[in-house]
Amino acid sequence: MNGHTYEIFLALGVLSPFISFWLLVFFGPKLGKPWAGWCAVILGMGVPLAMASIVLWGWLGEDAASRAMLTEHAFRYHWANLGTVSILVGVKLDSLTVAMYFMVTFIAFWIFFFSIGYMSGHSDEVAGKSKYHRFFAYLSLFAFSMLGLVLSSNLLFLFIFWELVGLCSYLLIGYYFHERVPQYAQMKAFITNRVGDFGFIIGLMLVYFQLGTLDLDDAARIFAEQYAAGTGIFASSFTMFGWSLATIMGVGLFCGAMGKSAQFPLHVWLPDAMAGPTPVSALIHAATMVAAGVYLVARVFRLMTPEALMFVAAIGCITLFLMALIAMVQTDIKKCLAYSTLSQLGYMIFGLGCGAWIAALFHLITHAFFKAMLFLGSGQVIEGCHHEQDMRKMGGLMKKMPVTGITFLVGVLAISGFGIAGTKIGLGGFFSKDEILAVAWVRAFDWDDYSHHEAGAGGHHASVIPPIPAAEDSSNDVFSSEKRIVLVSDQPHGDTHTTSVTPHGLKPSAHGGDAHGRAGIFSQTPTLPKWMFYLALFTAYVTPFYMMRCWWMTFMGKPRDDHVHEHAHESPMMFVPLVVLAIGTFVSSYFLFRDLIADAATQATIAPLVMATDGAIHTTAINAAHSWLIYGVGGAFIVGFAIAIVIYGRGLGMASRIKRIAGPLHTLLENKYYIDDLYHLVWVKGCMAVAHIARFFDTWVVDLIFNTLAKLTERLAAFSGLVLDQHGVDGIYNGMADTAINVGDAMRRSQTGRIRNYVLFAVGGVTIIVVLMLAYWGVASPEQTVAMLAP
Amino acid sequence: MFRHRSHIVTLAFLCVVAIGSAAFAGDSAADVVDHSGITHGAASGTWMEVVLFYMVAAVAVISALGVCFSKNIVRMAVWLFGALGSVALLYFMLAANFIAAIQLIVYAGGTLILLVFGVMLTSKSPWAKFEPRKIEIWGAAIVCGVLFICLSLLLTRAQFDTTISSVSGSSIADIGRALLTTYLVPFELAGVLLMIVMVGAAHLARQEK
Amino acid sequence: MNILTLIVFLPAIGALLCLVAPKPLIRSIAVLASLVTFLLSLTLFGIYFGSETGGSSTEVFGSTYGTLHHVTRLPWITGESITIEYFLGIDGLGFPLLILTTLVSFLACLASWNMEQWKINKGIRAYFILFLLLETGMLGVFVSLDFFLFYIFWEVMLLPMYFLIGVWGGERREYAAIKFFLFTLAGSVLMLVALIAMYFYSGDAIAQAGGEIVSGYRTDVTLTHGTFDLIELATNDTIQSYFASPATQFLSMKFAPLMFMFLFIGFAIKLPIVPFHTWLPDAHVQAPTPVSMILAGVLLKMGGYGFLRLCYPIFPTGAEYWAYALAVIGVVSIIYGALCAMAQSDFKRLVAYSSVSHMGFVLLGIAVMTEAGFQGAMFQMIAHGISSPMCFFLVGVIYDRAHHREINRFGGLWMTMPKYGTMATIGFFASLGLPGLCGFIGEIWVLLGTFDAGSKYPWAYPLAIISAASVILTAGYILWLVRRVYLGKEKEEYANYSDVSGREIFILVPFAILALALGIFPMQTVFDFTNGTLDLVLAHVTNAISVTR
Amino acid sequence: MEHIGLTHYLIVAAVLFCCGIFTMATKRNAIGILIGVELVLNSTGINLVAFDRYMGPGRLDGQIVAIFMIVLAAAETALAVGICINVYKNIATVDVDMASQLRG
Repeated sequence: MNGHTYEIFLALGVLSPFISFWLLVFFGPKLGKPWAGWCAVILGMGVPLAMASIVLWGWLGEDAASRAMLTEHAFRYHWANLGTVSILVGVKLDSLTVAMYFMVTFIAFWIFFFSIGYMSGHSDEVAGKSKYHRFFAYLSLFAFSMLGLVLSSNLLFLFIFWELVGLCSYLLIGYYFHERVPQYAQMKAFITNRVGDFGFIIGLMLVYFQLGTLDLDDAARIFAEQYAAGTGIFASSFTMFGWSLATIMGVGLFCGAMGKSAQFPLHVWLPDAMAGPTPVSALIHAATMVAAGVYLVARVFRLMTPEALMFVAAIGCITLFLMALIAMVQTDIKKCLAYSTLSQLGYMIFGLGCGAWIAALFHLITHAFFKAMLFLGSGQVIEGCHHEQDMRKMGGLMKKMPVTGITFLVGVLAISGFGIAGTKIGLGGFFSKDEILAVAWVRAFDWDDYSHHEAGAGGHHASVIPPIPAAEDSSNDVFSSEKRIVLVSDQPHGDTHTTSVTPHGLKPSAHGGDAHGRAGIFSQTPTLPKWMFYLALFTAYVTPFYMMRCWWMTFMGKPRDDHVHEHAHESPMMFVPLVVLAIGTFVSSYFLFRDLIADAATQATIAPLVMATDGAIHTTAINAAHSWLIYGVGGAFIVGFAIAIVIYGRGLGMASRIKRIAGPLHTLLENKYYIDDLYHLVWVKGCMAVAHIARFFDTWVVDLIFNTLAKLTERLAAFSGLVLDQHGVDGIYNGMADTAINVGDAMRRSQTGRIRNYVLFAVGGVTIIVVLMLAYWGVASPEQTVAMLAP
Repeated sequence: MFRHRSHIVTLAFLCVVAIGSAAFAGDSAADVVDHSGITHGAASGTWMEVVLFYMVAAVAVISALGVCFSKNIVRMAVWLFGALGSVALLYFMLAANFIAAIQLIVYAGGTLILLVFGVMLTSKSPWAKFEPRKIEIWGAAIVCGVLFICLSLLLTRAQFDTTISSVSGSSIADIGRALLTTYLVPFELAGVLLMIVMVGAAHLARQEK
Repeated sequence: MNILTLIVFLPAIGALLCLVAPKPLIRSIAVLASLVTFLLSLTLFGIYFGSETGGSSTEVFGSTYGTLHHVTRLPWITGESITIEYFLGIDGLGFPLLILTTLVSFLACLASWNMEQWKINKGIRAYFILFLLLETGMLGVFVSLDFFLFYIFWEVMLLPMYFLIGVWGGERREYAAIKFFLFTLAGSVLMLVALIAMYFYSGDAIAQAGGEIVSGYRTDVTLTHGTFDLIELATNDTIQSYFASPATQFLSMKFAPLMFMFLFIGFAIKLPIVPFHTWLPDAHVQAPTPVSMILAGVLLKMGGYGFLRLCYPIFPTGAEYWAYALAVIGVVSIIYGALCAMAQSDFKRLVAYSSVSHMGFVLLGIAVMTEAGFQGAMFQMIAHGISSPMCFFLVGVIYDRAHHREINRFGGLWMTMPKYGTMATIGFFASLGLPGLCGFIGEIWVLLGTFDAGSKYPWAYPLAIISAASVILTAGYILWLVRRVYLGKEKEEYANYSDVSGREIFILVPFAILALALGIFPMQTVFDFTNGTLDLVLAHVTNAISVTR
Repeated sequence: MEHIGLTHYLIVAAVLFCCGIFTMATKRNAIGILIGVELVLNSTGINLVAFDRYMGPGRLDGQIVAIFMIVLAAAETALAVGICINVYKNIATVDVDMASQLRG
């Protein structure tokens, strides 16, 4: 394939669900059940999947040079002018896009398929009325937005689709909008995301203003140039919280990711979002949309400074740890999965923060497969158990739902990092998560030596790269070295003078740097605080525990609720996707995706300030770390499983005893550290209070001022018109007459007809006379008094 | 002003004082009568006289105030009795024994009884009260207060050309003589007046047919 | 006959027809008149695509400010030292607003169709006559380029509005109408002062320059005395330098900042911005639905148009002088309006306060004087001209059925009226600024433009960030509104309400389509028609400022 | 110790007078008003006798007038009480405010 074929196929894949959306909006009710669903499956996701497959097939056939060529010459549409900056829209065509695109379409297709089964019962009813077509219309819109997000070559468009997936999430969480919980959950989701978007917009503003473009590649190029020349964003001396402007830009963009990927402290919406239908939880809130935040960080990796990445790592680390702990105490099967999703997203973000670009995105992909499967499994369970979500009422479902139980177990194994150290046998997390940990270890413990060694080596950059055989030393690493060496030259217009791996944190020729520039870069990427590594490592032991707990409580043991147990069944329409995704989990762990991502890393992590650490994973240090860690972490799942089975193997008795012992801790976890309550108190209540103050101010101050002015004017008019004229001029004449009457009236009033009043008047008169006498004479002198009294 | 038990105790105390002082006054009056031609009393005042005056004056003033501020008509009458009695004592101290006697007989003995009868005959309940308006009370208080202050000022600053007669002119014989000579016409007129009043009162009070 | 004249006075002719037409025909005549006006105004697109200019950007917009199309110039009142012209013309400033006016008027006229069902249905004849006169007034404002004529149209528009609110309004209509009238009139008075002052001072400028100068943009014309020509006042160097000179004083204050402020207050009241906004909620709440649509859709835009046509080109130094204050007021309007909206329980009041918030973006965008800011402000005006009439009509639809506007009493309307619910979602999400719908572009353009201004005004950074926070507040109040009104359980009270009728759909759909179109293709729908002139205005302004410096 | 002089008696009389006036002015009970009148008359009596004592040596004018005063007071009281009783018969109260049939 050549020319713009790839882009056209990809764009068609985006357009198709959009058409499906409008079809369902207008003709959905006519199509009815289940044809509206099939419309969405075929047009909404089938076509994109087909396109994705074609593109993937073609892309795998391209060699590195032609891939670079295609990326370079991708078509750009002139959408609008933002001030003087042209906004060009197009397809960001690289291996990451292709991989993500395929992953999204593949998973979404099977979830759409699953949805038909899920919605065939009464799940499509909103307050008793079927809203079947609406559900699939939203799904189609989501497919459109999500694929658009993946394809966008422009930050502004990324943001637009970003908001659209948020809207779809909003609409789908609130699908059962007649109930209160989804209503609040959908609002919470949207508004929390908006908080993140606030940061995103600030990041956008900085990108636009400082880099003068919103195109991802251009922005990265200009960023590198500005760094080299010390101009633009690097010329600013502005700092906030000790961050430079460039760091703020990165952190701002990351804030958007924090909202979408539900990172602490904006994680609160995701567990609540489980109020939506289960396929939605699987598609949006586990596999695709929440991963968009990770995808964003991966895309803007080149705009991140070491400080910004450190912030990213810290947030990811906090999230993965805190959320895993909460997951341990959840009893709602979907909530438990939601918290595990949060924790895994934390791993991805943490990985990116550490510089484990490839590992993080690889984890994104594997996680998408097994988490979607887990959610669909839970959907199967919930649907089978008559919408019972409490795991305490389940148990012993293995016999009734064997396919679900087994696929669920596959998911549990994958997320727990099941694998046999020293062999290539393993599942999902065994490869991806452990790789993140390996990178983190190097960053935390081995970094100084490593970077100094690199810096000290000097010379031409090619020479500092450890020879390939060094990578092969770690032959017990699951990835054979050939698989890893998929990286092409980082030279922009690559004459492929080297096929070896280069550290992708730099691009010497781009800014005329050499070993010195490189040394500067390495020294700027600081050592990772050790607590981060320990937290991540500890969580690797927690994960298997809560996942096994979840599985065991649901499928093993004795049935705890007969009613639920009797109803349990599974339908083929729903377990086919489960099986497919289980196979997908296997396949994604081994084939295809990691290569693609590693390929993409060449271009996507060329950053002037940081390097994707795992771009250099072939170096001895990391390989050694990985091979060493594999024994430590590789066994984690055994420990976790063992504890879970010991505790839950015989019902819930032991669990409740532990709960009693760890009372306050349990309460804290059960209440999610009271963060939700705190937010409600501070933000929701606070905001409403301010709003009411504003309203009060508006009514009683602003409006009052104008009304008072009006009143005053009115009074002034009344004064001049009534008082001055009628009462003043006219009043003189009327006044004379009135006075006469009033005086008479007043006189009359004194004639009360009561004797005692008359007495008082008389005496009062006398008193007045006496007073007057005294006043006239002063206090009478003796002589005068005598004279007065003399006969 | 005086209410309930404290009020009655006060009243009893005042009565005792009044009677006691009346006894002293009686003595001094007797003195005057006995040693006619020699003036005792105020002019030749002993400390006893001063003390006596203040006691009697106090009784008079307190009784008058009691009349003012009593809400109840019966109590007013009782206070009035105190006032009349103490005035009678003052008459004694002024060496006007006859007047004092008449005061006691006619006022305290007759008029007051008449008033009490009036009270008894005209009220369903002797404790009935009719409240005046506030403004009337304040008006009256102000007028009376101002009047009293002015009068006091006038009286304390006035220099009266007082000459105490060395001869007692207040014997009953003298009075009788004066009434039947110098004041004969008023005396007769008073008699006529009394008769008219008697007839009128009888007419007014007779039973309606 | 000049097409602009025709467009402006066609509604007035319709009003005349209504005066004599038999009663059953009145409505049809009014709708027809506004429809024909709308269609006629569409022919103006010929400027951009037709053979007249060939359509290239420079040819359409010219290379300097003052390139006009469809110009009509007739001496109207002439005397010894006075020339008032009947001067109409159109450029990138007036054009989009003209189209918006004719469109919104037509749809609002259609929204008046069910007038018999209103509680107050007196005087159908008077209503439509006043309505059409109002349209004439509004159109006149956007096309007249002689200040005197502008002022007359400005006042002409005022009176029908007063009656439309005062006669056909809600319970407190008299209060609202008089408030509207007095506020606007207070602004007009200042504008009148500026009008007279500008005329005499331009005369002084010419006298100082020797009594005869060549016109700023018409080579074959000389000026001998003061002028009302808005383009002349902006482009004539003699007049401009005289106006900008610090030595030129009025009431012993610098002329340019003072005149700028006079005009600004006049327009700001109309926009409206805090603290001159309080007439708006009252007027909206009391006005009947179609009048609210006009009010929100067109009248508010006159303020923004006034800034761009009068304040900035004629007094660039004044703009520089006040920039900070204006931007702060803009930001205050944004945040304050949003907060006030959040606390409202009256449906219409909420939408009215959201207008205050949205119009704050217009002021902010203009105040910072960057390309993106100007473009965003203009786009925001158009976008708000589409989303807010739609929102008001949505309120009107439910008000016609429920006869109350208490937000808390509604609920589950999406269940009851699915089509209405869908339309409402589009309308309110457009208002929220959801990407893909029209509200987003204006806001993000203004925000980015404000941030862009940071290089010349350091205060622009914090302002941009504060106003960016409004995205959260906006989402808060709109979503809360949507939740309370449209989501939730179906209520007994409203269970038997009919869904939107064909007529209502016909009104809502154009708005919805435009909201989408503007959001997806901002360039083809708005920017292509306005940016040329806006950039010229900005170039003129910045040039004048740098010269003065 | 000071002498007890004319002024002392006059002040006592002034107190009684003022109290009498106050009583007359504030009581709505007809008998109460009468009592006030009695107080006023008594204060007059004190004045008469005191002046007689201190300023008219050898003359009895003051005392004689005092006798007439007492007579008048007795007569007035008798008559007034009679009237009161009659009023009471007619309007069943001695509240003077109620006796307003003659009011124009």
